[in-house]
Amino acid sequence: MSRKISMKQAINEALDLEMRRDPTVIVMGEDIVGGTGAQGEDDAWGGVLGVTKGLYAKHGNRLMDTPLSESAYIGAAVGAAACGLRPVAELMFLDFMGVCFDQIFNQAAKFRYMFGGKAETPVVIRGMVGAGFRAAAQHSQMLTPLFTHIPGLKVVCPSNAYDAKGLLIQSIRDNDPVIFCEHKNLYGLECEVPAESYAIPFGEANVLRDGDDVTIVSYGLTVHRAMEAATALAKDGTEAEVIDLRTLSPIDWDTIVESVERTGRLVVVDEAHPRCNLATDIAAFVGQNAFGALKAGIQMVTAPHTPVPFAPSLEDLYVPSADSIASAVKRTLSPKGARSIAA
Amino acid sequence: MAPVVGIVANPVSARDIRRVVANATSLQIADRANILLRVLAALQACGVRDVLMMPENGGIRAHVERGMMRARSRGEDIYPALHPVAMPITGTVADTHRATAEMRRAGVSALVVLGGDGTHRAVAAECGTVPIAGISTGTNNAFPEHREPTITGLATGLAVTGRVPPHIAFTANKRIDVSLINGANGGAVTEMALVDVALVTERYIGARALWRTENFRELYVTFADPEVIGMSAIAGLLEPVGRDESGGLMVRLSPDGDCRKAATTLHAPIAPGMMARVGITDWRRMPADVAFVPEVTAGSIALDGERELSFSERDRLSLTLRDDAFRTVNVAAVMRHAGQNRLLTGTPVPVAAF
Amino acid sequence: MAQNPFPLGKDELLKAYRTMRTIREFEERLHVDFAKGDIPGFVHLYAGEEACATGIMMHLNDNDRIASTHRGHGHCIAKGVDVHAMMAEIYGRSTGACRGKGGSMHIADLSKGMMGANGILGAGAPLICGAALAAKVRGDRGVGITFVGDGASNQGTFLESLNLAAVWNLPVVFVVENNGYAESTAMEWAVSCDSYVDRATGFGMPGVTVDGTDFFAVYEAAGEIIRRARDGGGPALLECNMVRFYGHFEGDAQTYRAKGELEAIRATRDCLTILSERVIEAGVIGRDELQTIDREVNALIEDAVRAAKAAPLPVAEDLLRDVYVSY
Amino acid sequence: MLNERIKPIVMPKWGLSMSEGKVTGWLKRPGSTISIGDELLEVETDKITNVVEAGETGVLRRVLGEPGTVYPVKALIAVLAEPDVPDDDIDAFINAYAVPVTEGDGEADAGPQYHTAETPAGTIRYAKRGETGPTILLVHGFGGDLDNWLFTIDALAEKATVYALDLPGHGQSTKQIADASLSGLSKAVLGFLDTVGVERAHFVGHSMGGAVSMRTALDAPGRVASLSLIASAGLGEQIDHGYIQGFIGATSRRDLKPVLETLFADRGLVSRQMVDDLLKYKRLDGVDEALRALSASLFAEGRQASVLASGIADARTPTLVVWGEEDRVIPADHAQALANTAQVAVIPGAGHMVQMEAAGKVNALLKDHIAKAD
Repeated sequence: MSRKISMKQAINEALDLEMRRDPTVIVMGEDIVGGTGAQGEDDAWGGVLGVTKGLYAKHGNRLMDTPLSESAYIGAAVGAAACGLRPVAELMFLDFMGVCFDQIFNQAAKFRYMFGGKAETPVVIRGMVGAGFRAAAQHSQMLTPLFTHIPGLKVVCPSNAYDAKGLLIQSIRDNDPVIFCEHKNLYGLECEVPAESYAIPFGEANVLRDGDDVTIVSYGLTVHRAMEAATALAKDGTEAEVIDLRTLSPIDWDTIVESVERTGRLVVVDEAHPRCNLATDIAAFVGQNAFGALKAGIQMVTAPHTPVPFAPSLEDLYVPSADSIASAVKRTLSPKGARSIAA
Repeated sequence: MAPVVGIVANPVSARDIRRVVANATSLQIADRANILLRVLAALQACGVRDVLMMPENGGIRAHVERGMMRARSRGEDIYPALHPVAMPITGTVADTHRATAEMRRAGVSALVVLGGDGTHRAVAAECGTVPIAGISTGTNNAFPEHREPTITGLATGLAVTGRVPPHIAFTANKRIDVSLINGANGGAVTEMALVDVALVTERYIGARALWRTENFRELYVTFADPEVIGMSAIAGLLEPVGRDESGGLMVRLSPDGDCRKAATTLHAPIAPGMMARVGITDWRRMPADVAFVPEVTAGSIALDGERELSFSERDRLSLTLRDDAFRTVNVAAVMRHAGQNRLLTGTPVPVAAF
Repeated sequence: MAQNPFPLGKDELLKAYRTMRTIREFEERLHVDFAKGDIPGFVHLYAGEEACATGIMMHLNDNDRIASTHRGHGHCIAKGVDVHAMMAEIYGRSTGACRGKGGSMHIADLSKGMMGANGILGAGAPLICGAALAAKVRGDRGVGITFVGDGASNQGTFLESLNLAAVWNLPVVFVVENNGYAESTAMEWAVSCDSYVDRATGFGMPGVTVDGTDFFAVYEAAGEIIRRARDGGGPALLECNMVRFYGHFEGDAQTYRAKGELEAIRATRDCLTILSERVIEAGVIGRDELQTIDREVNALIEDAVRAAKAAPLPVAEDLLRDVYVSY
Repeated sequence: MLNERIKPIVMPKWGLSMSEGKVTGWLKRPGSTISIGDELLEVETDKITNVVEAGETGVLRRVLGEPGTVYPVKALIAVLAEPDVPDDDIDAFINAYAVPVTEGDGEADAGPQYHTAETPAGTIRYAKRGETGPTILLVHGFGGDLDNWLFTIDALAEKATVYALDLPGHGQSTKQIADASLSGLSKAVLGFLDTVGVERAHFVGHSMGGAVSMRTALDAPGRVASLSLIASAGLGEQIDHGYIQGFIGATSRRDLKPVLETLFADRGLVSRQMVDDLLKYKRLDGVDEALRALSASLFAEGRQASVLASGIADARTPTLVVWGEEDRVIPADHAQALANTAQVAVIPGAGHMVQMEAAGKVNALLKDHIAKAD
């Protein structure tokens, strides 16, 4: 049965289904149950934004509140994964990885290689990313490029409830460490989601819209901005192909390159800061592997090289907008844009 | 010349396995330092201006010096000068022996000891006639009395400054001398215990602390106080013997800890938080200056709760209790005397000499 | 032969001695071969500390997990990792325990419950909390032991792990191998509370200090602590005071040590000497029996070095292998 | 009265979830004379692109649907009328035309159109359309679901009660297949009919669903009023093994799209949405196992395991056989297996999904066959 649920519900459902299917799946994090040891209700919070609400009632102690000690419990999740469990650790805001990055990139990511292929670390670290929540500089970042830089990590960033459920289930079943990035401004977005379990394989981008004039590649929240831009552009007769990467590591190079080979134009949209991000990565890859197909210079639309500001008037300028994406598309279509490739 | 007091504070007491097997206390280093500061303040208040201290690198001295520095920076003059004994630090019991001997040679009037039975035993081995003021920071703590250290410091200060006459201030203590002559090479080892000597049949030293009773065969105690913790409690619960009486008690336990073979079964608190059922074969008084040869022919010897020596069938072991072996500050008597004579009022009543 | 007064049978005593001797021989050999330039990278030697790893590991089975440190050879050997595979790994050979991809600081054998030496100080502590959590979830009575030096005991992640283990009541034993030096910096200076038992107490768990050069002291205390953890009694900390015969790493001139310090600890605190004299004196094991073991261990190490030197190096394809299970 | 001579052409409703469609191009010019079955225009939905065929005759007097524009279902997109109907009347008709509100609101009426039945084989999803006339059961093929009858179900429901189900392992029915043989599937279908209280039905089976229908006709002849076999399995050994393997193995759009193109004569009919929907189905837990079990049982080593043609020829069940001439999955000449006992129609320009590609023709054949058999 398929019905409309939000991305938040979809994530909850994925955790529920996988915990039912596999007794080695455990879920831990700060306040993911909420109220542990306090006098009030059990399951008081279910996560700061209620993503895990209700799972404690179904799975009891397999949901574990942790002390506010990211280094310890993320490390414990990694250690437990290396010992046969499939832990899903919630790192509330992925900005917090600053205090536990060692456990992610020096431990989890390296075990398999460093131990000569003899280790598996099926841990999922999920948490919120992205701006637009008026949460300012330390709770709003899109730090995905830091993760994609690390060999051994898989990085996932869904843009909708259907993908979130299938990708989280795949993340849990996957035998490698996965960083699962949830854009907090997408939690409420609803779409059709089957009630059953399903897994979406990694490395398969989703083509949300076909078009022959320009390829727009993005992930997470900005996928929706890209779709808005594409709809607006269609009114002027420009048909944009919109690609939602879904997983950033592995990344679906083939779909990107095939599309660019057809459209000859590429706009990459990334909510991360402009240096060494997914946009630059994809632009470089296309430049190296599909240069001949390009009819215009590649355009990148990213957040600025600033921390995320607090004031709503500034934060609204921070995240790439549909207008900025449409403008970028227009630049690739302008004679000047076309000349830039020849120069 | 103002009297000088020596301080031996053991940073590694109360660290043994009994914290795991019996929830025993572990007094933190910072607390030990605070105890010392309280003692120092009391000594200063009594007119003691110089204190010698055993050097250690377990952190006590650093904390104490920090506390004294903070007081000075606030303009307070509440502590005597603290002088570490110049000696290398090994981090072992040898430090206590060495420091005690150095302080005795330096002519200290009393030794304040922070530690458990083991630390006190090490000090008693070297202190000669210098009286000991014991403060319990260890686990077994049968020997040092439990008391707020400020009071101990105060009593020590009053005693060493001569404001309480020596016959009231100091009291005599017993000990058991252990003599072990090696059957192979004729070498002799002499050791001592302040409270108890326990003979067990296992012959390894291991984690030192004694908390199992199944291999426990013989117990010799200088006093048998039913109020104290440790192996000596066994004796105390069979036949109390006071610290000030002559002689001690000897107890034989049933082989293999089998209570069915025993004449008596006893429940005793053999370690903090640890009640054990032990089978008792028999017990008898242990008069002073009579050498006892144990029935156990091979095993190890726990002195004041810690396994220290092992012996075999070839070795010759004997135990002798000594009355009047060393002196301690009688805190209770000193404080009673101070009260009766209003020593701490503005116009003290003249000391009454008996 | 005299009655055995020890808490281990003769075979177990011989095994303990063999383990300690193997570690010593392994490290002494590395010391020599490293100086010759035969070994790439850098190595941290466990020589002098053998009683600690051995006294603890004698209580463990393959189902129990350990997380080691940069100074991990001793832990590996005591946990049963194959000496040939270790030596080959240190020589960077494809026959190594990690196929030459890890080296001295990352030797692991998960099948033996050895979760890896670790180049990141203190990192093993949270990992072992996870291993212990896995054991607890499975209910298989497994325990997790993490080793940390006095230096890395100041890492926040170690302290967080003490708290987590206590809060979750995990079957974890935190072993602080206190050899007095954080690299070159004295423990007395660098550890503010001065006592690991105090640290443990601060996190609501018991702490015990033993003489880490005395195999029997470590063995007995570890036995109690591990049994307690196995039975659900929760975590505890074991501080082993011990000595490091070599520098922080090979090539360390150890100018921070006092004059005569090394000579003194080698003369008075050599755990192998202490153990062998104890068992010989008790009449349980003859000196000749130990010498036989010495010869066998010598041959084993010799063979491991020979085999490692003869083993193939990893090839170009290996560079890209085993980053992921699937990608 | 004049209005009765004015025949509106409206945006069709294909399938239960369709709420709007885009006119992609007109195949007839204004002024053309139109016969029944003539291809008028192409409409693209998010699921499929297809041709709208004329259901009436007349002259194409007005073309209102602009190419590239999306219209709600039932929106007026053209007007047919005889030449003698005055232009003013037609304009008046157009001005007065209002899109029926309830019909056009896809969400409101799509919901109840799907039902589930708890059957001995597990939960079965089905759709039921129409209330009168004979009972018809639509049985889809391997990897399909009841939406394969997108262009069929409403057409047949005009004069019949039509059930379409998702077989076990398919669509939104249970993914557990207890018995992956034709008999097993046949039992599941009969169990479904028992549950919904249908004793006897006209079976319309596509591909593997045709073989299931034949099996049912042989095992429980009393319950099968007639057989309509569309590109059916079970009439010969050949089958495109590459298609079966490709369908099972594909996990991405890139892999699946060319496989699905095998199903149609016109590859352009495979929309992105069709591929996405099938991928979503294939990702569900249990589907891969179900498809592999069916494939191993029915199409092992690239041959059909069961050929039921002679049995059906011997049975007296009225049978229609329909095939797309360009079927690349099961060859159209399999139709000839029943040439002597059944009505056989091979439709040019259509592939394996002939009921979608030539919906008008197939629907007419089905209506005719069922009416005769009933």
